[in-house]
Amino acid sequence: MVETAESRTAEMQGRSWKDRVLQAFRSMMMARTFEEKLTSLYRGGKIQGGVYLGRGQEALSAALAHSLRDGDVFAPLIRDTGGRIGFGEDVKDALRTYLGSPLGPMRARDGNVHRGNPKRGYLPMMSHLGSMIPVVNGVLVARRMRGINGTVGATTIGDGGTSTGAFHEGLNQAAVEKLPLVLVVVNNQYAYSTPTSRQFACADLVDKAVGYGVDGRSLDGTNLEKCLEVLGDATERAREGHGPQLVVASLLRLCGHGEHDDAHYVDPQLKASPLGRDCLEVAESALLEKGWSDAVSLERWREEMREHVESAIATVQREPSPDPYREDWTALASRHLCEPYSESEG
Amino acid sequence: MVETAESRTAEMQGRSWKDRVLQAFRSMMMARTFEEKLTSLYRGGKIQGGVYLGRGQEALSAALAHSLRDGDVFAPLIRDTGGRIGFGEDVKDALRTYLGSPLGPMRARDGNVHRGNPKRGYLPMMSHLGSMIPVVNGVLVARRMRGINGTVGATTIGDGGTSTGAFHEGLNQAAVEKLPLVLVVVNNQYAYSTPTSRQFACADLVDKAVGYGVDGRSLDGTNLEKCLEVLGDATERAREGHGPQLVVASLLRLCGHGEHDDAHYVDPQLKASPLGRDCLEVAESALLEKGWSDAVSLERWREEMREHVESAIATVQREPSPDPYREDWTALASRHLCEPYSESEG
Amino acid sequence: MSITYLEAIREAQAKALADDSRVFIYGQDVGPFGGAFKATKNLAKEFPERVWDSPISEDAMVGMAVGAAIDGMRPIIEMQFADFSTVGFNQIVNQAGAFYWRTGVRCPITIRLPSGGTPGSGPFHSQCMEGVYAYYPGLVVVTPATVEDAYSMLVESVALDDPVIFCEHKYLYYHLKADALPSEALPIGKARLTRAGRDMTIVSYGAMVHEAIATAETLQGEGWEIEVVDLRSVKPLDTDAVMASVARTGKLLCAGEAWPWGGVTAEVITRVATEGFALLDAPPVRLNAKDTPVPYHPKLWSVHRPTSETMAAAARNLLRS
Amino acid sequence: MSITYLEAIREAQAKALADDSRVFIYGQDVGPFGGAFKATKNLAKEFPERVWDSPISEDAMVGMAVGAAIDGMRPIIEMQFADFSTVGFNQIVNQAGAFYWRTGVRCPITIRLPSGGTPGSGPFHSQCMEGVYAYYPGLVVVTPATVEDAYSMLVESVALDDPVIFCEHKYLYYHLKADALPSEALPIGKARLTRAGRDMTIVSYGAMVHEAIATAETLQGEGWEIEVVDLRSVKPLDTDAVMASVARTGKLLCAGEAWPWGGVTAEVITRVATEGFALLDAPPVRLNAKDTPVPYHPKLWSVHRPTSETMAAAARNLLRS
Ligand SMILES: Cc1ncc(C[n+]2csc(CCOP(=O)(O)OP(=O)(O)O)c2C)c(N)n1
Ligand SMILES: Cc1ncc(C[n+]2csc(CCOP(=O)(O)OP(=O)(O)O)c2C)c(N)n1
Ligand SMILES: [Mg+2]
Ligand SMILES: [Mg+2]
Repeated sequence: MVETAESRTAEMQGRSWKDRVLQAFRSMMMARTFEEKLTSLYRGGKIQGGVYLGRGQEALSAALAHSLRDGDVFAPLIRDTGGRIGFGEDVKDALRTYLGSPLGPMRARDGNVHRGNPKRGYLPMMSHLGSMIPVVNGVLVARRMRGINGTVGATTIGDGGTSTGAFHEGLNQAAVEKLPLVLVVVNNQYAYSTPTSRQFACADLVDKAVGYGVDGRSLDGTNLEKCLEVLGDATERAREGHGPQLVVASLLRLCGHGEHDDAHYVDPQLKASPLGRDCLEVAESALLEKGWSDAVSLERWREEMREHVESAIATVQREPSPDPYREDWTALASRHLCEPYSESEG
Repeated sequence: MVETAESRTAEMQGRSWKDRVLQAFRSMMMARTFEEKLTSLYRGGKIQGGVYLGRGQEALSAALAHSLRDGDVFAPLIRDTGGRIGFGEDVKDALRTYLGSPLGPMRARDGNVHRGNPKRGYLPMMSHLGSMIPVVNGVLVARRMRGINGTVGATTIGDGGTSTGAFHEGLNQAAVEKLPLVLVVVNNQYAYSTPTSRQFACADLVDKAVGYGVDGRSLDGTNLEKCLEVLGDATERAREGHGPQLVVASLLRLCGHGEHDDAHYVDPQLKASPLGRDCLEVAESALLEKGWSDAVSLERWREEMREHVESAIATVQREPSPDPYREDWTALASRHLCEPYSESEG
Repeated sequence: MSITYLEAIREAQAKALADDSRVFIYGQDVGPFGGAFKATKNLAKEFPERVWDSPISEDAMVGMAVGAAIDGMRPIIEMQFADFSTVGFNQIVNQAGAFYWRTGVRCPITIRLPSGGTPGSGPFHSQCMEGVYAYYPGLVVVTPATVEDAYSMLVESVALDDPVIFCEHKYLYYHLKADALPSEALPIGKARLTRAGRDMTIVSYGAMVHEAIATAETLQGEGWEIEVVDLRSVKPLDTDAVMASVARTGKLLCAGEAWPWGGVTAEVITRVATEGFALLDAPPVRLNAKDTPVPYHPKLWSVHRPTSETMAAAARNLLRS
Repeated sequence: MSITYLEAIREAQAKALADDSRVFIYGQDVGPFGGAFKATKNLAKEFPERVWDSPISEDAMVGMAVGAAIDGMRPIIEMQFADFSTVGFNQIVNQAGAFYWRTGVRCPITIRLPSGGTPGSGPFHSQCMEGVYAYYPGLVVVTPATVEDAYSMLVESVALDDPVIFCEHKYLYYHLKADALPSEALPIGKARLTRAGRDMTIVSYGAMVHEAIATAETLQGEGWEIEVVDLRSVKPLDTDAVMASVARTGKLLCAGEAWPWGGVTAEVITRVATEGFALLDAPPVRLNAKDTPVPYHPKLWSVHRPTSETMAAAARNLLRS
């Protein structure tokens, strides 16, 4: 465990701690608000394909994004709505990807959680777990080769994702290259239905850090301020050249794997344990307790956010759907090398 | 580190420690003798394809095999000549695989280090590093499902091989299943020409054990008795149900990656360090010092082994080469599902 | 009683487990949860210790199956989606595929690949990999298109002494129903003449068989009699059945859901062109998906893969030629 | 001066590094050691910090290249053998191959695959994977058969804005020599008419081109004029050039070193059968390796893959038909 210091982190960012907490909190709240609408859309049959939520993981995810700076790289995973919003994603773009608007960043070609904007350092995940880690490494290598220093790359992986060869190769690669990678392992106790006992046998996933020769930190993922502290510290250490930072956060997924899943298999004892706390409620209580917000403001924010999401939905739902006959069916940037395959036109 | 006890290990095996050391030593000596002949054959152009030697690794490899019992499983890698011989491989079969005799276990279809006899628990490696680990796991799972207990599976991997996703998935799988796997990481300081600094960033590869939740041990791989002690203990712990055992042995490859490679890149400081000791010389000195053997016996053994290898070469060189026109070109056991592909007959 | 394609897969596994104690199932969420698609529902309860959850380690899943198989077991591996088998690719093609030829020791494993497109599945949950696996020696690759075949071919796959890539089509999981499980079945390696005809042959497999049947029905209304051949297994591929049909009709349209370069349709057309050239009255035609990743949006998707409409259009062109 | 195929690959990389600061090389032992085959000899010295050793992590090697490429670099990844790309398969086909279509962001990476058989290389150091990669959308797959092409196509590959699978043939590394590096070149996507003829076309690529040339020479002694087409790139595949040749000769033999199910030979024959049926005077013929792993023993190996002898035999049959 590396020492963290609230004051230091806040100072580094040149903003008051309270401001940072509030900012991250607002991303959390927006994420929750957005996801609740997504659920309604899903139940209303408005979304083709799956809906995967980050309920219960907003504090961690938002804190990660709010620990990053302009020019940093972020490769979120399926439960990172909080981080996506914290990293500056427009809710409309998120909706466009779910609803398949051709005006969205993935132009209806890819969907739901598979969205991003590489030009902005916001990498669109592919499905295969672990496979974004080396991609983040590659961006960091590119920066270093061009003499750009002080960029951090952040990405997340689930408890289940740690079992992939890609996780291992990616983290090891970052360690060998001493890259400024912040890898957040989100131990939400399940991979789909699979409990951690079927996924790994170490006492704590943070025990992996020493075997890669990287800094490791554990974290209560339900506590926003702790998340901001630890992740702020981890990103700064990475930025200062201390190599990859492995942060293991514990919490519980407060939803199904996807909205099709009732999560009946989740152990009630876990739900009742501190892991099962709702980070949003915890954060709200803390804000109220410290007097950094009050019930009226919270309700107003929530209402504003609801309206924002609803108006985004109204906008995106009016957008055209993609026209398959005008679609550009070319998988290569080198257009002259695309073959017509006229036989597939029928 | 787990406590080891010379007396306990010897007792368990029901043989005197001296006998065990001598037996393993003879496997080492045979391996060295055999490999020296292989080099001559290679230089004489008698071998098609590569020759990969285990020079400097005989103590470790032989000790591993001599820690196993009847019914155990062994999946050696390229530098495990000592272990192969210790596990009971006939030198003729090794030669047959190198020389491509159809009478060999791989029937000239596969070559050099890619040999084994699965029915005997001696698994033939495939090239892709790390890929034998889950196969050993599978044999152990099969045994467990059939109610066969007390079988151990042993395999080795290089420092370079630890960077593969397969290593990670395989070791993690064994840990989750709590399988009696003994995984020996042979840190011989190089992967082909690549030094360990480009391969991993942890202080010691044994630091990986805790991250998998398995027992870990370090080991001086140049010292036969230490190897027997530590590996004897590791196999027994695995056998007793304590799950996978990770053993990290340090030594130096005392040859090129293959016989085509002059290993000019090996750091002279490493060669001069204790890692660079020749385990065979170390073992001989120890035997002489303890009075467990004498110069005359050693020379006689060496001579007997040379003769044994030479007569094996004489036998195998007289064996027919494969007849491609009588070869059975069917990749499926279900012969009725093999297609003729008459077009490829020309 | 009515049984879906998906239920047939479950029933086949239940039967395999019940009939042979060497059979086990290993894969992500296949245990108590019963699998992402519920193809192993209740099996962990019925066969404790023989159906259990793996970590998210496709490479080790297949490697473990190989080890168990060469030691006498008959593992079934469920990939959560066919697309994820790319991370277990090496163990499938190089370890499992080569084992018998290298060693003479049998490696009976069945790898279930939930394959093919459904609306909204997108680039990484829709792929067809049968052509990739069929390229490799030592693998049997099957593509059941009916409820009955899903059942009987899975039972047979588990009984075979070789690695079988079982490409079950997700689009058929719930769409396809049968009255009962079959008691008799064509063996793996035999194609089925799904529909007899006279004017043209459509060779297909997997979900596309149903587009072919729909095409034949449409064209029947236009006065044509179309023969539909369901390959059932793509390696081995029943050249005789294809050739016999082309001999009757003289015209061949081969349709697959996979990408257009190579794959099953090219293999079929090449066999007919090389071995049955004289049977053809017109150039053979192939129909495949477009050469891009599989799109997420259902509107894009429905144009990306062949459908009975594009198939009928291609067939009309061919009939007129 | 005389330059080998292998040296041409080194020179192409040296040129790419010298001309474009975005280029770097990453792979096992490619740094100070200069690569298992010495294809990067001295490059780490000439271009410090732009040529370096990776861990044995094919998946992460390719993933890293993708990340660097989308951030503006032009990585070259060396696989130690093509066969080991199976463990980086997912990143190649699903990450690199799909990236541009999904995002509109270019992913210019070159993955060098030392491919194909040599005597004594055995099942895991001999494979041909061009057909597998060509199946996937978003990848360019090239197979240079000459010293000049090895050079110019590698230079062009690095300059392309897409992922290129560069299948360099190990058998040609030392066997093939040229007098000098080329100053002009055919672009990727164009096949070469290696030898003009009249009686038959042999379409081939990679090391098989030289067996085809030898076949043509043998048959010339028997009075036949054989045209040899070198595909150079298999995706895209220059259908026009193939068709033009078949239009001249009426007879097509397509030969590849890969396994017999599917792959390049099936794709070529299917294109000719579907689009150039009327050009054919006789059924097309394909010639491939046998459907088993590649054998270790040179005697087995030399029968496993096509050679100029088996090719000549197949050609004579076809000429007589
Ligand atoms: C390589 C791979 N195998 C399987 C899957 C299918 N899959 C998607 S999410 C998931 C569970 C992931 O669990 P975890 O990593 O713990 O993340 P969580 O969903 O809990 O956030 C699985 C198995 C996948 N995406 N990638
Ligand atoms: C997945 C994979 N990539 C590359 C190779 C090529 N290769 C064969 S041996 C070797 C070096 C292995 O180094 P290490 O694991 O340290 O074992 P050592 O040779 O030192 O015993 C490499 C890169 C391989 N066999 N497998
Ligand atoms: Mg999880
Ligand atoms: Mg090594």
